[in-house]
Amino acid sequence: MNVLTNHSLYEQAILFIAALVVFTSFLMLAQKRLSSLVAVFAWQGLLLAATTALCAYTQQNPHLYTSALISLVLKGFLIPWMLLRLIVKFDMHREVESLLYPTYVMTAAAALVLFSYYVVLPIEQLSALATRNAIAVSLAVVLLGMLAMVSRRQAVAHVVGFMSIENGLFFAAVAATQGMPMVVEIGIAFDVLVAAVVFGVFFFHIRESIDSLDVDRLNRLSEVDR
Amino acid sequence: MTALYPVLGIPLLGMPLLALLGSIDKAGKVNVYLNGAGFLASLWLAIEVFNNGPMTVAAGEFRIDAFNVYLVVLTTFVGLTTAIFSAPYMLNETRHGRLTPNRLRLYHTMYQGFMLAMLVVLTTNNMGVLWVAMEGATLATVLLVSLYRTPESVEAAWKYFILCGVGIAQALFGTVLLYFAAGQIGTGGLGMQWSVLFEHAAELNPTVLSLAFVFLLVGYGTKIGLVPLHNWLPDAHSEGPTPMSAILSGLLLNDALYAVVRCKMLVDGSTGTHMAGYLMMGFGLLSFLVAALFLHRQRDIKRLFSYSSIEHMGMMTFAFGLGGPLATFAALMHMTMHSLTKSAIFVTVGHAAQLAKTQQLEKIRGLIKTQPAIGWGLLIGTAAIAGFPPFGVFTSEFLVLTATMQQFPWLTPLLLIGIGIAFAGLFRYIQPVVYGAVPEGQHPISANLWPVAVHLILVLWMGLSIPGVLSNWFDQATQTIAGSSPL
Amino acid sequence: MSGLIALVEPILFILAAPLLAGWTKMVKCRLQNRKAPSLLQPYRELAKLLRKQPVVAEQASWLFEAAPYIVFASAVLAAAVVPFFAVHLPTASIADVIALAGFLALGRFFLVLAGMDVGTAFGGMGSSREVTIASLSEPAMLMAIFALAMSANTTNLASAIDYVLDTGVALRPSFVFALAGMVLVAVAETGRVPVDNPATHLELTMIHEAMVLEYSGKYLALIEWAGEIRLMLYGVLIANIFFPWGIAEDLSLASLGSGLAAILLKLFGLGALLAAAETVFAKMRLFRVQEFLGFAYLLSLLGMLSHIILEIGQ
Amino acid sequence: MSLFLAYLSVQCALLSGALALFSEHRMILERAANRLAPLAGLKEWPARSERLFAAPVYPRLLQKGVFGLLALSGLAALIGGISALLGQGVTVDQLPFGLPWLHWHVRLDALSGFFLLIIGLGVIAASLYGPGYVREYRQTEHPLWLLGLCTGLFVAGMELVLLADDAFFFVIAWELMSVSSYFLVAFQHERAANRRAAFLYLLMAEIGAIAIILGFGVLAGFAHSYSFDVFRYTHLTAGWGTAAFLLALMGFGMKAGLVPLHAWLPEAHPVAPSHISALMSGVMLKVAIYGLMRFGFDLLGDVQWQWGVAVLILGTASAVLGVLYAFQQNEIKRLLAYSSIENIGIIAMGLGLSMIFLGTGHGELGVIGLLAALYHSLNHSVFKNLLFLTAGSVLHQTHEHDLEHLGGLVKRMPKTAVLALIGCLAISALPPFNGFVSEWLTFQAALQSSSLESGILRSVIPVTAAVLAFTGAMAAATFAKFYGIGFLGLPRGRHAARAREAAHPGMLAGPALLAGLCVLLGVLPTPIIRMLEPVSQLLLGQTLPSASGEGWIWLTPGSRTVASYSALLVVLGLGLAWWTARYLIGRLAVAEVRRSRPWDCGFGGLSPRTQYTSTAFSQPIRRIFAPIWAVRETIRTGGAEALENTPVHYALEVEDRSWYGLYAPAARGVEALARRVALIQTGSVRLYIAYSFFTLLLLLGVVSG
Repeated sequence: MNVLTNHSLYEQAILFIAALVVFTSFLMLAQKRLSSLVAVFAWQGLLLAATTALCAYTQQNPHLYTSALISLVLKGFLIPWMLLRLIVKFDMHREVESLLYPTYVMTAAAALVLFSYYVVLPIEQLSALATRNAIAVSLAVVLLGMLAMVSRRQAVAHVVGFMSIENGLFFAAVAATQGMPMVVEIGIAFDVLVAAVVFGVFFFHIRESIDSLDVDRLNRLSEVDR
Repeated sequence: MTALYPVLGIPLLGMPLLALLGSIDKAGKVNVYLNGAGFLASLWLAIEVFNNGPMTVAAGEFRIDAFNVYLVVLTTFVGLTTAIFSAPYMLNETRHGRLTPNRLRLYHTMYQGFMLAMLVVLTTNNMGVLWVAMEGATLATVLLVSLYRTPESVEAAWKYFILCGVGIAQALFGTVLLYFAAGQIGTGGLGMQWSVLFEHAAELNPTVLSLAFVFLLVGYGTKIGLVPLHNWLPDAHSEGPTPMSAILSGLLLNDALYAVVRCKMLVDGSTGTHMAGYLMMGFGLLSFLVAALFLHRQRDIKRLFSYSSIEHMGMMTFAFGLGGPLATFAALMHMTMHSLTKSAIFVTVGHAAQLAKTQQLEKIRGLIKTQPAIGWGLLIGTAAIAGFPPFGVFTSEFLVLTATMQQFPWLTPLLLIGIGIAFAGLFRYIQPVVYGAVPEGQHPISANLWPVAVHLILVLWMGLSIPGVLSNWFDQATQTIAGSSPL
Repeated sequence: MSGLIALVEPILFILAAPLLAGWTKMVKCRLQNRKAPSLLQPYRELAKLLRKQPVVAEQASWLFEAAPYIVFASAVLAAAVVPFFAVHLPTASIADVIALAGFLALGRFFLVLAGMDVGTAFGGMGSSREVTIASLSEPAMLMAIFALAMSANTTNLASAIDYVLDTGVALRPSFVFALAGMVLVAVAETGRVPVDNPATHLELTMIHEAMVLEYSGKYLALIEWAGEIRLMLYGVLIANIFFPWGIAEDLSLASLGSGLAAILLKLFGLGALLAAAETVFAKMRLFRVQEFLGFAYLLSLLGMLSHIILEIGQ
Repeated sequence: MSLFLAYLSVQCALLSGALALFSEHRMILERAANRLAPLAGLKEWPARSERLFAAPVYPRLLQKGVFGLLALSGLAALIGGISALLGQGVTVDQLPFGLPWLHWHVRLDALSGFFLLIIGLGVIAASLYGPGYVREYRQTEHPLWLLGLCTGLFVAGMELVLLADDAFFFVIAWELMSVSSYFLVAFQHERAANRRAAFLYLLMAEIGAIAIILGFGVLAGFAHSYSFDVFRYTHLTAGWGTAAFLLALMGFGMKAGLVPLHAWLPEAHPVAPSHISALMSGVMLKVAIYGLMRFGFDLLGDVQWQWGVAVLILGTASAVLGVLYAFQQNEIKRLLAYSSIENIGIIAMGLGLSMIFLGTGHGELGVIGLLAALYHSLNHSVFKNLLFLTAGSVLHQTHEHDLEHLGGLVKRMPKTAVLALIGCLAISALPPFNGFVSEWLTFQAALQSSSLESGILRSVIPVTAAVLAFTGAMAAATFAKFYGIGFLGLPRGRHAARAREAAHPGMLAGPALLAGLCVLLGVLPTPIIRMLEPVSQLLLGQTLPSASGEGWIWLTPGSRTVASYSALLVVLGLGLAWWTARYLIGRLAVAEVRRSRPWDCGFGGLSPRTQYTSTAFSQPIRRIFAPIWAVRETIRTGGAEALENTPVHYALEVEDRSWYGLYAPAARGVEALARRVALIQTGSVRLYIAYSFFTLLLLLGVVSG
């Protein structure tokens, strides 16, 4: 049975964008330059906003428009802009981070996507919504975000990974459940904003204390005999 | 008009107030008064609930029952006593030049912010709001961890932030899944409300809920400090200012566990299996044993006690996972006892570190000779937390043990070995700290030990005999969670 | 009548004790081709000591002067509860054989303390060696007694002797082993060659004599006498437990008389054997004594085990 | 009535502790009084209180009150215990403490009554002795309030253990006893050795308590209740019963100091203040024995003979190793502590025999073993208290705890010396003192093994009896050394030479009371045995009528033909012989005693330094049984010249083998495990995220798999 034929154009669009979101996550894993990493992240935010808007349109759900707006402003522009500014300020925009075992990471990422699909499989049978595949996609984005954090050493990359996890969550909320109650969404958005600010503050602190943003050098608090 | 409004309103107003006043010398006092008012309000709330039973406020967005109201009282109480301790302590720190007035302002503001977040976590009926508030609590405390701006504290704060952030994100995924499951049965916008979910628990899809529980457990479990998600905890506890360690250990961990238990209730209702319980037992036991071993490798006094927190949280998680009225009762009691005792210990530890001018265990010596109140406070507190009767910690541990003995006899030796190892780990370090001769340059300081005395006396009292009101309360909470009563 | 016997028996016992010592010495001298002192020499020595002025070290405490009396009294008490020439000694039930060991231990305890009281090196050395030997010999002795007590199912001496008399002559392995063990213990406990030599005052070898080196006069007399009683006691024990035949089983004068004669005869025999053994063997080094006593313990243990393994099923 | 007295005793002990606390921190009391008095309507109180609190007699009154109340507590316990023993009834009660559905159950029966009596005796002696002993702490900075408070709690804890009738309350009381005595052990915490001892003590108390809790847990698992009453009627399967018993044996054995669980005992007992050491050694160990009896005989029931064998073997090992170690000690209180292990071993032997007989269906023989164990518990508490108190006096007057520096005290402290001598005689199991009676009973129990069917048991038990004989002889040797080196001879040190009799009358009265009891219990065993009958009735369901069947002066456990002992006649006989000898010699020997210098082989120069030392005294045994100890002997000579007189330095360390065999490996194991586990805390935040990541993946896999 062809899945696509059963869906309306909009739904096909949503699924297409979902695929793009996963793709951006893959891209993030592969970016060596911080500035292009942030750019990819911004693209992910824009795609997210687009999905939300599409959902709002298909389901005639006005409050999803608000969510779309929030994510557009926050994820698409504000946070990437803040991060870029910091990168420039710290003079890291030209820095190239050597990735650890890029092939393995990519293979693992592919496996994670499969794994998410496998985990979500029992749920797939439940949902009548066309967006049911969204759960698998968002889980994949979350896991890829974590993988990014595990595999990268730059604090900025960690923040981007963290934010991309949030994106995944947001995607799940929008696509699978037509958005959360408004109060929750605003709360989450607020938290993300504050978190971004706090991250910014921490960049300064970390740089002050270890003279770089390499998280592997944050290892004073260890209990292994040395 | 219910007492919930003042309970939440006071810290809400306290934040801007202290943001204005936070840097002055009297700010500590203001903080005490605010918390005192909050405590009185929470008592009022407790009486309301006690008289009228569970209640919902604000269109079902807040729900107070026996389970959370007692945690509310506990939270405001520990908040109050810690504030009493913190007022002179933080002033002392400022005088010694470890803090600037602006950071003091930040500290006081965030203290209220943290209290607000904690109280919202407890009282809200909305799983989403719960998540938001939990994240809020992280945000409020993360800057406090790095308050001293030492390289270690910055590192600790960063780890705290990243790990809890990632963890809590997973909890959000779990929450979304919950909402998704609720959407399947057509609860609409109310699908985030715990009471609605609980009511329809049996109809919710068990597969989705199991998946959701995994996310929620890993997410909130990070905040509880379950091994292997615990790594941030000792760092954050040891590097932040001591009052913060006291409330982190005494309150934040409890509230995260509270969230997990709420989720477990939903999952149990849906799946009808023990899956959630087994997961919690596994994590609990692992945390308990690993933390007990970690105790043997400590050099920092606050780190030592933060591992002890992990150990006790492990035991509570284990007990909640065990389920059944006896274990649940025990876990509830253990939550209370651990909060009271551990925050009392952190208070004494803070004083001890202040008078020895270091947190290193090897350098703090002869506390009893230097300042008997602090030395004895620490020693008795340690004895209490190590589970010596007649302190209440023993009572709850005993109940956990016997509940285990009845359901999983072969696990009891593990628990007991863990208790023994943990005990040895605590006392091998604390004993030389409190006993012995006074090293040079260690002088008494002005200290306010009333909070310690009050906490320990409460713990002792509850160990000897649980007051009727309290046991009723625990009993009601047990009925809410486990469905039957141990009485 | 029985009250009289209870009084007469111990008195006779005590009075006869130096005689056995004299006899042993006499036989030994003869065996070594020496001119023997009179049989009554021990009595003369006691009388001499009693008349002499005792010299007591100035740092000695009251215990030093009390100890000889306690040593003597405990020996006398031990003598009073051991059936000497009549089985049914009325005083015998005051104490069983374990209590008997206790009396001997009591005397030794005070002797050891007295040895340390003056604060000389000799005294301490003697005491130390004495307790060492005692701690090894006591279990061996009790083991031997237990072997017997378990067969007779009693620790009362009178009942045990009754039991042996009742069962008649039988070659019991347990008895043989126990007897051998008992003999070795008796040698050690009474301070005879090869464990100790009562006739030497050479510091490297002294045990018992080192302890009592400071004593003189009446105190020494009491201690010597107590020692003689102890020698006799072991003799009587061995004779009456393992070879009780001839002992007076009722209180008629005739049987009492024959009982007395029998026991004296047996004692003379044992004394001669002891003298012979002392002539044949040389004194051991102190640290060989453990082997000697270990052997005694082993024998007694074998006695008991053979009782359990070989005799109980029958 | 008896229960009331028991409560009274507990309350007095607690009050005494509270009073001690307040006597130091009078401010609290005064403030509280000033606050409360107006509330109670006493208007003119403040004025009055100032006068009262300013009075010079007031602080002294408080301090007197501490020990006065303690003595009252002891007296109440003594009388309560006796009346519980004689009353033969069982009193039960509930206290409104504890869990809402499980109040503290209280029960006083013959068994607890008997041990209450032991506590009472010990406490009375300690409270007579204490005031004089603690006086010197007043000059140092040691807080007396702590000592008084913890003593009160300690005594109360022990009494509550006896009264407890449910598992929960029992464990609370048990731990109260442990923790309060821990503070007493740590009382003089300046010395690192004391701290180490205290730590070890608390650690092992905790492990023991854990084992006990597990043991109760097994019972509770079957009974679905914590109440002892339910336990009594619950029947366990043989396997679980054995498991529970072994756990209890481990837990109680650890507290009682059975080898090899004894390591804490010789460390902890000596470092506490002496009257506390006396209570710990003399009384607390008996509470552990009580626990074992209560658990094994009463709660578990269905005694199996294999348990008895385990107890018997542990007891024998403790007895013989305890005494061998004791013999090698030079420190007086350490020596006494090791000797406690020996005596606990003897008690355990009696218990084990009793269990073997009971388990094989010879209940009437089991009674002998039980009586022996009970009687030895009483005796040991009396003479060990006595010895610790006299050792305390020596310590107090000389500040020397090393035998090598003592000596000559029989002249400097004559009264203490006499009391100590009685203690030494009693503990060496010499007739006619009390130690002999209980050992005699133990022997009698062992000799009954011929009525057993199993040949193995029949042969093993007499061997243990022979070991007991060895133990007795070694005990005599140990205490000959203790007394001979410590009290006799010439003073080996400055302090000993200047020692004086203790000034406080209580420091003689306490020991004197106990010494009197040593004699009394030794001379009149039969009435005491009669008194113990309710206990054996309670535990075994039968008594030993024949024990006193021949009248009160004869002790005949079986029948008169089997074994008999009459201590009273022994005393009379000894007295008669002594008197006669004295009289006759007084008639015969004419010469007066002459005092002179001792024989010095003609060389001269006898000095305290030429005396035999404690180390030398124990050398032959050390050499004979060398493998028992971890002996480190170092001899260092000064110069190399062969014919030069050079100082020789000799050092000897005799250490407990169990350290190297059991404790050190366990500690190392935990350390190594902790090191392994710590590898997860690397400090790398990426790794931490990876933990979270993989945990999530794993759980997801598990849940959906």
